[in-house]
Amino acid sequence: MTKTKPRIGVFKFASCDGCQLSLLDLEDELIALAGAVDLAFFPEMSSHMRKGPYDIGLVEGSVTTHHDASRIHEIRKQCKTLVAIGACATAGGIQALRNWHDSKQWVSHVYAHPEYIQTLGMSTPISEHVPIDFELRGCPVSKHQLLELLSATLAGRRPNIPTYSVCMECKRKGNVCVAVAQHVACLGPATQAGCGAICPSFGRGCYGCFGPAETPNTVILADQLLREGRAQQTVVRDFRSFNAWAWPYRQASEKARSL
Amino acid sequence: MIAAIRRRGYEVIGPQVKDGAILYGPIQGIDALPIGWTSEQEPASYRLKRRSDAAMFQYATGPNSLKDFIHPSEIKLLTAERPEGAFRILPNDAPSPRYAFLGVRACELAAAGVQDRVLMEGRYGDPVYRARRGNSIIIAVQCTAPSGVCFCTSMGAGPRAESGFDLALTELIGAGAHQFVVEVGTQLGAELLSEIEFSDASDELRDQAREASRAAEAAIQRRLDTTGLRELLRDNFDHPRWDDIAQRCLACGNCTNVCPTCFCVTVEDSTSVSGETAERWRRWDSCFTLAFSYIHGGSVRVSTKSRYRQWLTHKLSYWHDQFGSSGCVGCGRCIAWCPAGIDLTQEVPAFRASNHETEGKT
Amino acid sequence: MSRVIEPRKKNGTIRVDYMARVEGEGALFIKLKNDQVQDVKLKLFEPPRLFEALLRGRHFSEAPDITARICGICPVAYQMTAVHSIERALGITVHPMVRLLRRLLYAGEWIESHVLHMYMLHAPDFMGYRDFVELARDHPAEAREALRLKKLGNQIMTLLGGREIHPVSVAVGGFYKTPSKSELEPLADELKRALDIVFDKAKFLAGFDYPDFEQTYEFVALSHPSEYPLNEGRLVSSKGLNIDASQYEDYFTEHHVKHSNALHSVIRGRDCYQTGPLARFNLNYSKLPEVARQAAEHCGLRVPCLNPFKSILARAVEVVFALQESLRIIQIYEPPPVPRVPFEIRAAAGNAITEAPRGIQFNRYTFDEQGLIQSVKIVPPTSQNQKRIEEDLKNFVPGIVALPIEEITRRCEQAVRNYDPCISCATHFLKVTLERE
Amino acid sequence: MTLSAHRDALDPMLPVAVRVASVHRETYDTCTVVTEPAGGALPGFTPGQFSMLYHYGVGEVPISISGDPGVADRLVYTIRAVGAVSGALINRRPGDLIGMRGPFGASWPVQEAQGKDVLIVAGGIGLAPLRPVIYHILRHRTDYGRLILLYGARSPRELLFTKELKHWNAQRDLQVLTTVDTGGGANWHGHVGVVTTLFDFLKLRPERIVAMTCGPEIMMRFVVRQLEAQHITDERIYLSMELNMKCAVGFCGHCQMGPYFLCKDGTVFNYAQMRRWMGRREL
Ligand SMILES: Cc1cc2nc3c(=O)[nH]c(=O)nc-3n(C[C@H](O)[C@H](O)[C@H](O)COP(=O)(O)OP(=O)(O)OC[C@H]3O[C@@H](n4cnc5c(N)ncnc54)[C@H](O)[C@@H]3O)c2cc1C
Ligand code: SF4
Ligand code: SF4
Ligand code: SF4
Repeated sequence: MTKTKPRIGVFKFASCDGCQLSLLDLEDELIALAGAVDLAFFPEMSSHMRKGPYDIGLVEGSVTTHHDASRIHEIRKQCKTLVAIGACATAGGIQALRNWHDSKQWVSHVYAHPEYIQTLGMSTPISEHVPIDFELRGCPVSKHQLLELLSATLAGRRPNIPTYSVCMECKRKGNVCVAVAQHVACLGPATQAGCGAICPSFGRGCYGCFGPAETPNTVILADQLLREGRAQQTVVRDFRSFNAWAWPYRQASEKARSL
Repeated sequence: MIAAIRRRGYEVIGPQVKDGAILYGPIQGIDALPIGWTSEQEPASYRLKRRSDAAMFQYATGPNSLKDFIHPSEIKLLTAERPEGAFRILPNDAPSPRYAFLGVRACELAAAGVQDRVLMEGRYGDPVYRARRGNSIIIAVQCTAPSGVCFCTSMGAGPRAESGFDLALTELIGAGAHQFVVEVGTQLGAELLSEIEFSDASDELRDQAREASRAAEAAIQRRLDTTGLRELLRDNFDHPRWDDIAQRCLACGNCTNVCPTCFCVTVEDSTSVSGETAERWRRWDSCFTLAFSYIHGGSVRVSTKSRYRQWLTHKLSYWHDQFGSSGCVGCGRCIAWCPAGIDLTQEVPAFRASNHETEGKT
Repeated sequence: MSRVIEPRKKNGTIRVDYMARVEGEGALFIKLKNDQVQDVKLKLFEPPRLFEALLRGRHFSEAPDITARICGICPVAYQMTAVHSIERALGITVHPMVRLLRRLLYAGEWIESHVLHMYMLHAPDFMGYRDFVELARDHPAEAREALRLKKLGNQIMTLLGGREIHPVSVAVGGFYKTPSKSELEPLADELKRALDIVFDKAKFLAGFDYPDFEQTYEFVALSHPSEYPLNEGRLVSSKGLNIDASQYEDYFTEHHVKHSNALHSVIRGRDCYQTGPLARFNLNYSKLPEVARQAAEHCGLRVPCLNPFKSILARAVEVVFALQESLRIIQIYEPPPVPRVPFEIRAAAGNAITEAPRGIQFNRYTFDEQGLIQSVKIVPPTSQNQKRIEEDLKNFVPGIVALPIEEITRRCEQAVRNYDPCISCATHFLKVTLERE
Repeated sequence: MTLSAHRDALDPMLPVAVRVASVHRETYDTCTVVTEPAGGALPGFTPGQFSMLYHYGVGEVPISISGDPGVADRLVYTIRAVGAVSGALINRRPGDLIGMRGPFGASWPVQEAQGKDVLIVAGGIGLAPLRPVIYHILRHRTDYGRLILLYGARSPRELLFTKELKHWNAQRDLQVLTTVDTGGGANWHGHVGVVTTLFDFLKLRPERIVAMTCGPEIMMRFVVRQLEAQHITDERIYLSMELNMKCAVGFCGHCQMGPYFLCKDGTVFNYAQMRRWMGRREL
């Protein structure tokens, strides 16, 4: 059975490039991957950029400009399966903090000539613009999950990408819970697994870079943190980082703020 | 003693201080033990504390248990290869580790007994569990320092271990004397003991050991009334308390992971990029995950309420139907390690206080 | 995406609308008149993410995590510069072992980032490939070794920081957790192996055909009395600059130009300058360990090297340095008593410069008595090199103007890549537009 | 039980390879896959048991055995493609290998039903696990009284085993009534309505009936109601339940329904066992 190799396109929006770099960080699998798929459009790696359509589109980054807001529609048309990779693409990224502010003022804070800068007032996830087929979470995505998604797609199986909490992975790893044993704030119970519970393994609380876990319990967690005596503004900031604009995190930060 | 066990080709798993807790892990020698340490435990809180003496075993159980070793959190079950079209299944026949557990408490032995019934004594046996369990040596230490979350006395699981060990020690620290009273449980235990220096314990020492256990028993304040518990939870399926708990429960799955009797797993099949090899892994699962009850079209237990209810009712009620005992040994781990501090010994009485039987309603 | 080439003899425009093999989004625009370059613009249109603004009101302890997200290729550079600025503000001195571990983490990033650029982004230019996959097909053994070397850099970062991109361990005052000696030791064998084969690799790179192109540069780099610079040192230049980080803003200034979302940085009263591997190599040659100097010799790289195309060789030398430094650290490491030193929070301001793989990065932080950030300034290397890249092109194009336009375009891109421009950092991808009038 | 003692010693999580002998399309999304041994013999089974079928690299799912228990060395499965694994399985071709564990689970009450009238009520793919009962009774026809099959599907194009249904119906001692939930369309001249509406056409002798039902849970609940209305006792009503299953041997915990593990205590239960549990939301 000879199959034609699926064509993959990698597209960038407002981002740090870290998520697509994860592909190049697959040192052990990169050559096999390039054998199994056709990396038809991946400018960060190749100047051989070919036109669509693509079987799988991996989109990194959030939408922050008018041009990008229309470009994502073009990309959607070109891709059979569209996967949003990373917190920027799935939730708007850290740059979505502007969504609570007047971004004009922010631009002028960074640039001497704000009039040269074209940007929208909001940083929004890909799914707010076009329908997406799958989300890979994380800031950055886990390269193992990225590989799992591609391998599963090639084999026609469901990827093993769980949506439960970081706690599940943390416990499997045999970590000692940092929230209980060190009384540090940890977003693990409300954050989706996938990273391998890195932060608790390093003795610190999870800061939520994989975004909300399957059944939102962020408000309960925010309440819990406040009950433990964490300052209100700190709890607001806890939920306002790389996935700040993801709805359950937003709910939690707004609830904490409104108290 | 540790050396004697290691000579026999066992890996010694004993208590040690790591990352702010006393937990089981491989140890090379006696100085790895939590000498002079104990813990203070409350709902959602575990704190290491210094003691004024050089006690080795004066602490209550930590976050992990024998389960972490005999029912491992992740294990590869098989590898499949596909050389041209056909495929071959290769079992994972990595040799099973031989563990010697040191410091095991009565509640942990009871918990291992519960897991034995699930994974070994039914119609099918889990070969992974069977091999690891069968291969292990157990050196229990009678619990003389229960914590604030312990309620083994209510569950008939402690604090004193009467069987299930090869050797059992009671640590006695008196003025100037640091002694261990040893009970022999098996022939293997007797052989191990013969390889070290010991002398017959005086009646007085024996009394002291028994007294230490009695004191531990008295120190355990937490209670869970088990009368009619099986029916109570089963028949209060629609009790409003479940909704109340759901307002506090994070559904994170910590309680199931730390519980020494929780055994649920999931099975994940995966493939390499080239598709030439495939693997099957088994991982601890939890009734708190959505995927746990997924059938085509959606999950059965969507609400947090239904998932907490499944957990508690399984533990305290269905378990009796399934395995002839409670699924809880009163170790208190789920209380201490729940980040939200949900405490089953506080929840259960609420069901008793207002019994809303659902019996008959369908 | 589109590469629009409008060949008109003598006059015209070269446009590379979307430059590949660079990190981020940029374009290149070159306007020619009678074979003379009229205008060169390196446009960085990566959408701005406004980090300096979003950091205001955050606690300084969050700065290492947040600023890492400016760039997925050199997150450690941001983390390091941020913690150094904050520690300088608060007068925190870290444990010497923590200092070493930070050097190790940074060395890991240098290895990863340099190998990525040398083999995956830049070497294809020299060898006439469109990408690393093509290179790997013809040179499988080289490719395998490159990947293995890159992986080693990533392993160092993962070991110290949990993952290669946006590591999680860096904290003000030290680390959230420091490794045990036995955790680091397994890296030593792989490092030794890498050092054993690295001369061969250097030869492979030295064998490339380098354009004959030299420029007079003002090289700017950190300089430390006893070490090849990573985290610390005074800022020096080949034209006599010698300042502390705190004086940076007195000497350097940034212009916001219309065609770019990045700010152009220049030395006040002078002009553009070059920072990065070539600058460091030229200014700090004597601090290189013996093995790195031998590697330089092996590939014929001598001080001063004024050919920007040879920056790939300077990177190779720096990889050797980073490998050797990593090995040295692993061998002398003993875990510090606590992973991070305690400190008191107060209102303060501080700044620091560290050497990112692509060159110096400057940060200035001010925060209030609760530690909430009031203002931040971040000057990443690519924006500092941006003007210099344009200058290089202005001078490079006349020498190749007789070539077919596709070839001019290709070479211009190659010249831009000499700087390994990280556009995500500079804020922002590359289009080459060459216009002839 | 078809599981010999020595199986215990084997790893119950390890599939054996079996060969696809043939694949027959039943409906647009359902196929019957016949498997044969690929070295060694296939185990026997009793009606109602299921296997865990593994597709290389895609995964493993529980599938009931739908073939004739009287035929040795063939295990037959009728699979509806709803997702990745089921979809991959029906695309296998003769000669391909698939992995199999089992058979597992309890049997329909074919012993208890001897001498009684058997009423089978099936919905959709639920007919697959019940087909072995029909085969068994037809093979041992004189051991049983009347045999009635009520079968419903959502639409005519979803009816399984249509040729066999006709063939069975042609037999004097087997009553087959078929219905579709909706529409029907031009080519459908049969009954329209949910399967329970077929009860109107029946005259049952309640004391002689053993009922077996399989289909969506909601359907089974209505069937039970009908049967109760006809005074058929809980102990004579059998149903087959379905929940997520990862191991089929009682280790994974996923298939728990109240006090039961569907995989080892069922999946066939009588209604006396299920009465308390069926219909509890989010049980
Ligand atoms: C005892 C039993 C017998 C069955 N017999 C048949 C049969 O004869 N014919 C038939 O077509 N179907 C049968 N099913 C249903 C069949 O198992 C599911 O349709 C199948 O698991 C769907 O898997 P998938 O990967 O194709 O779909 P997905 O929706 O992608 O499912 C993903 C995973 O969830 C689990 N899962 C999903 N749905 C179910 C389900 N209904 N039951 C158990 N696990 C599920 C599986 O592990 C599956 O791999 C039976 C189920 C059970 C429990
Ligand atoms: S999600 Fe994080 S790692 Fe990925 S591109 Fe955005 S900022 Fe970078
Ligand atoms: S623990 Fe949390 S913050 Fe840390 S890497 Fe994992 S998901 Fe991200
Ligand atoms: S339910 Fe809680 S107290 Fe009971 S055994 Fe499990 S962890 Fe221990």
